[in-house]
Amino acid sequence: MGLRRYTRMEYKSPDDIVFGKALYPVYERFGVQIGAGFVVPEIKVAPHAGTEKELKTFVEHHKQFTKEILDLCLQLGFKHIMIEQEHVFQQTWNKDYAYETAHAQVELAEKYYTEYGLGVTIRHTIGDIRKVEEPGGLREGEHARHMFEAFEACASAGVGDVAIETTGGKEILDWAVARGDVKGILFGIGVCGSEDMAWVWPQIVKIVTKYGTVPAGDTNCSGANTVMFLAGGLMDREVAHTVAAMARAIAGARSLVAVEAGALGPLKDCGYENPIIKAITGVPVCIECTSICACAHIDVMGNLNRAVGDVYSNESVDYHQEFGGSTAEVWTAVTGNAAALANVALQAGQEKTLRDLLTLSDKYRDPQGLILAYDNAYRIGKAITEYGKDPYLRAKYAAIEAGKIILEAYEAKKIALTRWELDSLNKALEIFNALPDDGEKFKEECIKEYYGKVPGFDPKNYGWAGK
Amino acid sequence: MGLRRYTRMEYKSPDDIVFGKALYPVYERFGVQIGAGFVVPEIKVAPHAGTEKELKTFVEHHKQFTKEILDLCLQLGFKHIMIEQEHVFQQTWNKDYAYETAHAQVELAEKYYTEYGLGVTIRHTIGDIRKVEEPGGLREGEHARHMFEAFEACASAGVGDVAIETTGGKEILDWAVARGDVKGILFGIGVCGSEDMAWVWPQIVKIVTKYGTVPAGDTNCSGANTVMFLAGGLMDREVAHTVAAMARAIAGARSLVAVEAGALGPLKDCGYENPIIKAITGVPVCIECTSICACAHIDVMGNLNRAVGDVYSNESVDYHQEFGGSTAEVWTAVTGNAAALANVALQAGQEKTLRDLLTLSDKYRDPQGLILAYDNAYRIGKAITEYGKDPYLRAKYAAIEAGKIILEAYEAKKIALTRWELDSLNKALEIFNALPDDGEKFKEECIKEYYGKVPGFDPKNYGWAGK
Amino acid sequence: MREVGWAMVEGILAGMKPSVKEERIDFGKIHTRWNVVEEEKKLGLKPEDLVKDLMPTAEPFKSIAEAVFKGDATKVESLVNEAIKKIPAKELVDKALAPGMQAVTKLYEDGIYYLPQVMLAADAMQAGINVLEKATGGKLEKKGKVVMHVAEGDIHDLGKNLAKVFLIADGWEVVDLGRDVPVDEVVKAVEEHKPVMVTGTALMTTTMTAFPKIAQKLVEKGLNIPFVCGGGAVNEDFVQQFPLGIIGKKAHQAPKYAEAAAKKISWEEIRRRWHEIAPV
Amino acid sequence: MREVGWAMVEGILAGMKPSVKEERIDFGKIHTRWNVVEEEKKLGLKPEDLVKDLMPTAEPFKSIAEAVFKGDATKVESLVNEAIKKIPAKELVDKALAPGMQAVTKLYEDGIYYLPQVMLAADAMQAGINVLEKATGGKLEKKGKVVMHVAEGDIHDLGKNLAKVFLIADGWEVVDLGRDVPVDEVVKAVEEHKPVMVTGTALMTTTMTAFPKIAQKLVEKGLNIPFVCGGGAVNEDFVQQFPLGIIGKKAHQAPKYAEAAAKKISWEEIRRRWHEIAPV
Ligand SMILES: [Zn+2]
Ligand SMILES: [Zn+2]
Ligand SMILES: [Zn+2]
Repeated sequence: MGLRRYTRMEYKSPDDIVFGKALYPVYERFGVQIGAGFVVPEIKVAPHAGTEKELKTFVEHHKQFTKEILDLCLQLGFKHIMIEQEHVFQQTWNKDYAYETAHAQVELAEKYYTEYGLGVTIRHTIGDIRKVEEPGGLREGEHARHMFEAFEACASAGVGDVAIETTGGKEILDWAVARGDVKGILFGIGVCGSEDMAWVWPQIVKIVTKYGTVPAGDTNCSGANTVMFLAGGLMDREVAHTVAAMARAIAGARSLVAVEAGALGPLKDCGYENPIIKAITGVPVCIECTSICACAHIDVMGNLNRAVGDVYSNESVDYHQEFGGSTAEVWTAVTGNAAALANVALQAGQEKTLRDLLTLSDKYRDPQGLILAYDNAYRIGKAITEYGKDPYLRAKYAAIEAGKIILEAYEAKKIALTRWELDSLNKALEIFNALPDDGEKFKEECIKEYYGKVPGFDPKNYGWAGK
Repeated sequence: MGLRRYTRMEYKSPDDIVFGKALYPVYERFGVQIGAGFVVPEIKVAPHAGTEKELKTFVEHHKQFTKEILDLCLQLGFKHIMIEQEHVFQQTWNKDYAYETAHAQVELAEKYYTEYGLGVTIRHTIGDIRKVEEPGGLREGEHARHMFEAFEACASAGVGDVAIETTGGKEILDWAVARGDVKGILFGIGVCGSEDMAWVWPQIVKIVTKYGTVPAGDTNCSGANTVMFLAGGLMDREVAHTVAAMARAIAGARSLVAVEAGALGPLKDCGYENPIIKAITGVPVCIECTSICACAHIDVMGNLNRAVGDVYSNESVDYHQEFGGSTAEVWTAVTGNAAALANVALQAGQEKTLRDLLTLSDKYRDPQGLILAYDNAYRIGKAITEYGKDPYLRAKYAAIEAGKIILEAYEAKKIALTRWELDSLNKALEIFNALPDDGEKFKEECIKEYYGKVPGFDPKNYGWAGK
Repeated sequence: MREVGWAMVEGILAGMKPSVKEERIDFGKIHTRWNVVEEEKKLGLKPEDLVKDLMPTAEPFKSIAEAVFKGDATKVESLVNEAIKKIPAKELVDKALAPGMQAVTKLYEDGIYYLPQVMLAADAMQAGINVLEKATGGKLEKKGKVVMHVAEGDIHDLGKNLAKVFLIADGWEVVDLGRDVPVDEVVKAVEEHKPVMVTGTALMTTTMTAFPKIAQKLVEKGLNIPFVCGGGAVNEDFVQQFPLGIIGKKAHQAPKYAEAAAKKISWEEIRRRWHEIAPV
Repeated sequence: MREVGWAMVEGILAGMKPSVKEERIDFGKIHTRWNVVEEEKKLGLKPEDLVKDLMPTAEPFKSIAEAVFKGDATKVESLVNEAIKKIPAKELVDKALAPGMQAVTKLYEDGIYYLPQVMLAADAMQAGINVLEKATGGKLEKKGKVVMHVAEGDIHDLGKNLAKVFLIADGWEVVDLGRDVPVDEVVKAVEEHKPVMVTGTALMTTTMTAFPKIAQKLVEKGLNIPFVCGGGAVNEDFVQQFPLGIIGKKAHQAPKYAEAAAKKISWEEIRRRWHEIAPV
């Protein structure tokens, strides 16, 4: 498959990992450096309902909020900005929607860069609109074709980078997470998800690099983020947060595949697995957490990911007006000021202190934060690289390592757990420890268990044609 | 007048001033300590349009978002919260609106405190609904009577503290700021504003202390905040930011009057003058800045006031829904996480490092931030206390000190200024330096200049009956 | 006074490089895991005791209901296979499968049980139903129909699928149109199946715009049934902008809405009183 | 290797207490004051040159216009006092006061002049108008009327007052109802004065709800004039929810809207094309 598997850590020590600095910085069009000693703020605006009806109003809407964002950067003295469009269905499905919106934004980026020197980069995140149930499935269906065409359209329009949130294994994950079935979670994210990425990503890299567009990354939105969303706050009763933490570790093993296929970063944000992948690869990452993305998602990880992020993102906000301005302006201001704090720390040589404070504000608030704290993320990274050549094994050992980290903290009385959280954790560890070390065997087992039972699951979608 | 004038600084060194710690902490009902080693998050929700039509729907609406806020605190593991209602007109005008909403919120606060131990305090900020143009004016008018009744209603309902944003001198300020007339700004905020507070505040303290409610503070919303709002971002051309900075220094001299009359803090947020008053008095303060209040107001001070704040506020947000939840939830999450970062720093003994990073992220971004940086705020405090007994003189020298601070930084090439900003600054300093040192003389001069010219200005409203 | 060398000073300085010592921090002063506090309050409660009144006492209903309650699909299957030989299918549903499921749902709604317990119980109940349908050679009587779909252009269907489980567990027949469903297809299905209500899920603002269109067409055809809308982008403000629209926040609300709809409570009243009819 | 004492070590340690050294920071890497960058681009421009075409060349118009341009009210007053002896009032307005004011407004809108310059020029122009009205014993002809108010329950009127200055400076007659104005009073004033447009300002969400009521009543009475709404709480989404509503973002837009209204451009069109008709 031509993937460069990671079998050792690029970072030699967890203490070397810090926001705004990556081992392999990325340079994008119009003066934006990522991971080169600065945190870059990122803003994502979801187009307001109705604007998508016609291409003209849709493009106008994109221009309007893009201009608002850039003007606000001037108003507040910001030096760089990343503007991301997460495609709505229409934008990926119709390549003219993709091209025209991207083109309009790229033109504005160039204008502000040329006239003022403001660093601006445009990211388009193509929608994974593929459907397991359509004829041809994930690989041969019409939606898959449109998806790749959208990558080409955006790259040819000159965007700085492209990203995606591939959905391989989603049908398994959805089924398993509601049932607390950790084996299904491992299979859905760690095996099906990784397999799908290994098919999708080399194609993306090939398409966009010929236009000079950076292939950025992939996040487990449909897996780890779904689990986190369902897990909710401390008082929710849908998914044990210990299990949610293990799902995220598994997602780290999965989303790594993008880098192995040639993605350069900044890695995409919403699955929260990036601290692990940055530790392994040294590639810059976009991150989000509640203090800067509450508009989209409120969680128990309020500040933590800011500790290692190179781009700070608001995840998504519906375009509308607030007292303070449009939501495009409000959330640019929020991420921009979070980035400013990080950048002062970098200039003052105090980045490690700030990193630790950001980390510790959530490290023991919840098991999910615990395993993402940079020192623990590093441990999970090590578990992954130890089995780096085998997507299944590395996902399994990532989960086990996450479990160990939580248990250690619990036993050291650093984190309190409910009985349910603890029982779920112990049960999961038991299950994981009993699994075979042979990936093929595990796959066979899972296909036998889930095929026919889980709606939409078909081994053919993952190239397992024999079934 | 029975005011305890400040003629020396309570803080002995600017370096002693830090977020979450005040020399004189305040304890409020239901387990909330302010300035006692913790930063407390604050949330303010503006009731959604239409809910005010009937008392019943209005109270229901308050209950609903208050419950959402408290539930979210449980979800995210927060330990304390301040919920503030800035009264809408109807709430101050009708004392049953004031009482019933306050009562409903106090009941919920008590419930969550009793059932879980969550620290909850309710603040009601009574609207200054007085009108200079009504019969009786600011002091004898019907609106003034209703205003004081609302204080009594809220205190009797058991709120933790009350606050207000008095509007004395607003008519002069509005007129002067649009014309860049710094003498008028000084007279409006520094003289009329202080005089009005000296009349209002002893009455507030008397009314609410008999119910055990804390008289908290007053901010120059109608003055310094108006100037800041009009001054806008870097590219705006309404008020030179150097002049806006001086207006804020003057507001420091003005809002101090509340403390002199017996306000205990946490001082009210939106005028941004609190770093100066905390330096002088050692009383805890509520603060806001763009990183946590962009919903209400976007400004060039993104993180700075967090350096010295004891309560972190979102200023105001219209109640509606976002992807992440209601705006009540979204902004509770934002201020709560900002507070969490501060509280980790306090526990780790790193509060001064974080304070400095927060400060430096905006200190040289704009003259307004520059003069509020805690070291400079301290200098302005010293100028104020040096002339502490004379509201006019202390306001004048506060402005001059602010001007000096900016000029020094400009000359040291630490801050860049446009010609307009520099010219406006130099012209203002010239004017201030030429003013008499006799307050009575200045007052006479201003009355002569503005009476008849500025709509609504009547010396009688400030007890200057002779005119 | 002891003398020290520069090497020692440098050692001290290295140790003094700005760093945060985790060990010195009292995290209890920064946050509280309130779920742990909450759980402690409930530690004395025994789930079985709390639902005793709901569970059957006579056999074979008792054993079947208990197997559903425990989410043991295999056991349910074998017990029902046995019982159907003597007892009518409807009676097995009403006296064994449904009560077992209801007990689990109640504990979930009371904040004692967790979602996986509900899902496994529902799976177990479904295993029983499958046996019965096979044995009787037809469909069992249901409370009524609900049409469900995910908006056109949207492929996220977890929310819909969870709600579907709750509906089926509560005895409703679900007509599942799947995801990425065009407006007219939804309208056609409602015309055809005459459900008590219809649901829609959308993650994106730009796909949820299908909902007002669906509502409009339903109203034009006189199909004034509640249209429960949920998913990431959908909020209360939005659903109140079109007729029939009702907010769906959590999957377990779905059967409550269906009950209300079946009782012919108007969509206007359900919208107004949703906090009461289907609390989250 | 030099030996050092503990006292010295302690001194070093004290200096090493975690602290941020401002002097070491390059703030140019953290932010840019873009207004300074912008100003540098325009440093070569001379304001007087940019408005040469607008300003009169013949006396006494030239001197009067220049005094308005400079915001010198005293000088305007004395020059107009002199000029009115020989020149009709209307001519002095059209050829001297108005051009001087227009020049300032243009420079402000082009991003060269600042608000105080506009306000002082407006004050100077007003001083001239006062002389003329006194001399002619009556009101000067205006372009038309605008009714202005601040919503009931709201006492913040700075925005309204700024817009009023721009309107007067542009030759409009303003009927200022003040602040805290009841709905019916606004409607009555519109009926009575027949303005080309009406404006409303509100800082609070709970006072801006008066605007749809006013709009409704105006429509009922057939008074279909633009209703420009502004102030802290008011946004575009809101004003589009009722007839007549148009967003007012900045004070200097007011005369542009009045011009459009006087040209009988419908409120619907002004709403749709506001970016173009009255750019901010
Ligand atoms: Zn996502
Ligand atoms: Zn205010
Ligand atoms: Zn919003």
